[in-house]
Amino acid sequence: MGQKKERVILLGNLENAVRKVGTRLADMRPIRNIRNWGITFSLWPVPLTTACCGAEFAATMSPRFDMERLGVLPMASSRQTNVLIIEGTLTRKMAKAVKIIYRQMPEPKFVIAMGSCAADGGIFWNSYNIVRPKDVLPVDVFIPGCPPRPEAVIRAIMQLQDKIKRKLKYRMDAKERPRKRARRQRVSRGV
Amino acid sequence: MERVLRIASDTLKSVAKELAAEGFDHVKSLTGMDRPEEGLIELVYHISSYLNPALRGRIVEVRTEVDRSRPIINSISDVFPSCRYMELETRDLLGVKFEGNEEPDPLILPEELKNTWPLRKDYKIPEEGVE
Amino acid sequence: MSALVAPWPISLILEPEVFIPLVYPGLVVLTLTLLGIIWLERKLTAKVQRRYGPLYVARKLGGAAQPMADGIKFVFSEQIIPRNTDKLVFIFGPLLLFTFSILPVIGIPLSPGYTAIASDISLLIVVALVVIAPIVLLMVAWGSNNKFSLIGGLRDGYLMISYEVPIILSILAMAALYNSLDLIEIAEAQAGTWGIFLNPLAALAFFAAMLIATGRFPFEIAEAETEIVAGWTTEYSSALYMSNMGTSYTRMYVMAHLFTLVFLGGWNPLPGFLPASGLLPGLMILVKSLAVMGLMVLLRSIYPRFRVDQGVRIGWHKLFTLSMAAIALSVLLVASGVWG
Amino acid sequence: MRVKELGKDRRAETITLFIGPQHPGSGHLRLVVELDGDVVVGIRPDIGWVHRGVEKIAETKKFVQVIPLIERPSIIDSANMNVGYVRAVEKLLGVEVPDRARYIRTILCELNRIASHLYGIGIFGNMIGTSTIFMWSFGDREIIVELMQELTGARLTYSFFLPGGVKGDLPDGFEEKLEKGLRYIENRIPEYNALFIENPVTEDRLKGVGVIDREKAVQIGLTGPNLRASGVEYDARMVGEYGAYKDLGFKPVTRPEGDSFARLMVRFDEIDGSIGLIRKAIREMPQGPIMHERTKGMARQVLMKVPEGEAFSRVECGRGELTFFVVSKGGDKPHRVRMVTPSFRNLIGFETALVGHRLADVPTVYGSLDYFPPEADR
Repeated sequence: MGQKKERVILLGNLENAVRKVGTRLADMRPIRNIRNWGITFSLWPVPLTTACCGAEFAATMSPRFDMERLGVLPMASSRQTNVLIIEGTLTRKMAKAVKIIYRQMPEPKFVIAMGSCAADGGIFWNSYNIVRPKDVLPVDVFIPGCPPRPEAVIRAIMQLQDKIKRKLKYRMDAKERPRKRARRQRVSRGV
Repeated sequence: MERVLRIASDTLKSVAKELAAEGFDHVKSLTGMDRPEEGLIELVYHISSYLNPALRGRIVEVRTEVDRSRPIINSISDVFPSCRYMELETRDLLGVKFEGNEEPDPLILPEELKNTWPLRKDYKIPEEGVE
Repeated sequence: MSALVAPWPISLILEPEVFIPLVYPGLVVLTLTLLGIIWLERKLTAKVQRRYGPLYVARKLGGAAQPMADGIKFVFSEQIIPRNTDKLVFIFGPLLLFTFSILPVIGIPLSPGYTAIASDISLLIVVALVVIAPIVLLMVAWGSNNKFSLIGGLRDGYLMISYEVPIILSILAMAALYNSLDLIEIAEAQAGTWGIFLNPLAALAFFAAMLIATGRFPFEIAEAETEIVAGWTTEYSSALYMSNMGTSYTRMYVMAHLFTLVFLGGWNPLPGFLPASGLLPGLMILVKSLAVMGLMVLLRSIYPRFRVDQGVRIGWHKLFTLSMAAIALSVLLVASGVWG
Repeated sequence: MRVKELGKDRRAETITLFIGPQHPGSGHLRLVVELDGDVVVGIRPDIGWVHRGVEKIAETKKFVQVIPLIERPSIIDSANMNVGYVRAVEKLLGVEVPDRARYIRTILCELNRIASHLYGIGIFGNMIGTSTIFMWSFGDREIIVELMQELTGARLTYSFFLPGGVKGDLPDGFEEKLEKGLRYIENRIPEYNALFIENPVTEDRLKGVGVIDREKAVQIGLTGPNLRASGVEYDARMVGEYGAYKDLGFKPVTRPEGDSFARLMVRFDEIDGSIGLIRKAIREMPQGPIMHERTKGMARQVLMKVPEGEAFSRVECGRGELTFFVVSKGGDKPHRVRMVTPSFRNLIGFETALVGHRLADVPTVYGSLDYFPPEADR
């Protein structure tokens, strides 16, 4: 396989040009609105449970809270999803997996950090085996609570929808993702 | 805990076999306790029975000690397979080597913490409160 | 229609050779039906599960715009082509697959005389085109270079050999009954009694084989989520995934049409306000096919899924026997003179 | 139904599949599955994805502060985790729990067991592909969660039991609500029967899959419903070290088959059993104090110094037997807290149950063991 010449569908700069034109087009007014509307109501999370908040996340999918009302549908493979919900504590071992999963997801993608542990360690703040998600990923919305109630999860999703509607910059691929974004996150307060 | 057996670490296996012959069939818990001031790691096995109704309510506590600088002991996971993962966990967290029950990869610790033993008392983590 | 001379673009579109592949049962109605059926699937499942399902995306329509939003999301998301894949297969495979899965619609007539390919073996053409797609699917699964994809593709391959035989045998049973392989003649022959009442065994075998062929519950084996992630489509993202998803629903759409024509009387019985020729009898076909599709997607909320060995066993043990019995029943009906 | 002949020849080419940690059928666990064709010839669970060092952190907290901490590993079954730890501390303190408190503990523990079993059944349903069962059981679980919230004030993490008793008495009108909720759950069970248990596909998928026979189950030390599904009549509640089980005349449920179906049915039967226990506990509940005199009040709880000693306690959680071994050196912080959780003990069941089955049975057995990774990893 190593000897094989790589086949490229669009050659050389043509591919780059298409990407640029595509990005430009997708950011123009009517297209942008349609695009943002689509993404807003189609947030598909990755089936990744990092810790015990997954129990409340599952409850959010249950008939009483029914996340699917908002268009949230957990999907099988990370390639087909666009929201990564960190459900609780992120351990060292899991953080590596989370990084890989985040890279597998297609742009535009969003991260919700659920629970006190995902915000700043929570009850496990002095554990030897945890990392803060904000050090690993650019988090869009934090949900406080240990564990957060399902209503809080729904609120976070609505906040994320709000954020997408107002200021989503479109990127066609993940090559030059600004590191600064990690610092610009907003902490959601209160439920 | 009407029955506590304090034994030397090299007799562990024969004691386990005797207990198994008596009708005790599974290990409920394996606790490792670090005692740095004495240079020892104490291992406490809680062994009980599922099948024998007379022994159900009873738990035998088997206590043994290994040297902290050279913590090696015989595994009893061939007598009681139920303590296989407990031994591996104790190996990860306290650094006790169980001969006869060895796996190359750590069971529950990540790779980068492979040769640190968090449950030993000299492994400090931050505490709450003002210092 | 003869009194009114339509301008040429409209009359061109109304020609069966154009209308059938492009409008109905071709692309336009297919797309709309897919959007509808995905919404219906989610809504029906939600109903059984005592919740709302998609709602806020279009509140007044009960969330009917949900598949549209998902589609737009997919169009605007990044197309990932993993480094280790066979790029050519990875990109063109899904497109080829979609093409092959939509091809059989050209053989579907809308009324006597209104058909894109006037042939007296149109039934065979449709069935032959239906069974090409799984071969392309295997190719796509291989091209993804992912173990889960490969297992999914292989599962689909295994199932293919077990559902094709019952499909063809039960179709043969009906063909023997109607003494024809022409879909128009078959549909016309059901003006009195529908095929499903004449030979329920064949209908049952065909319906079950259809479930296996389209990967519906309880035979959602090739895409079994909790076992092999998304099966053969695990590595796909964005528009290509949408195409893959569309493929699986398109297969369902085509099979439902075939079922309607062979077992549910096609456009019969025609209500009085519809003309007996032209393209309008197609409405009846559409309504019936939608009902069949609705039933197929409803099964999602009722059944768990089978294992692959059980699926194959059902194909060979149960459905094969059932379809052979259906042939025997047909022969008996014809030979005894009860029918035909 | 095992395909043993195929599984023998290891020289044949095998595929190694990594299932998890991001996989719809894995949860926070990785199963390294070795496949020969479609048959599992080897499986190794790779755990530790949620290992947060509860035992170490417990050494830095006061005795009463440890309670919320040890609840976190099994958040869906926190009352039972709580009671295990509290029993150990009570043994160290040498306090006896007042009768009324014992009954309240029993009620909350059994409610939590129902919730935990419904959770497990839901996940199980999802694993074998019926999302309806997932939705139904999670929806019905909300009823129980709501009842527990009424009693304790929290949805999942109650911290309701303190050394020496319970935090509060039953609120006004709780009995009626409880009865209503229990009746609802009872009425729902036939619907589960119709859609799930008597579904022919379910039977085909579960019967004869993942069999662990009686001797093997004892040998590998399975626990909880999984053990009882193999025909072993053992339940930590039988021993009667905690709660009011001795007074209520508790009888464990067993099934002889030891396959996935039996494990599912034991859970359904235990829901029935728990409902009966709760009703009986409500009827027979005595009046009286709910907290021991020596540990009454916030100040006594927080400043509690526990005499030097060691205590071992065992309780029955939703997933099996939980043991605590608490060592105190006479201070206000525990010297060592050792918890061996039921999921950790059930972990060994994967290997026993799965080798020789097909890939599609991996989620089935996973779901039937009701394995909850955070609980195992702590």
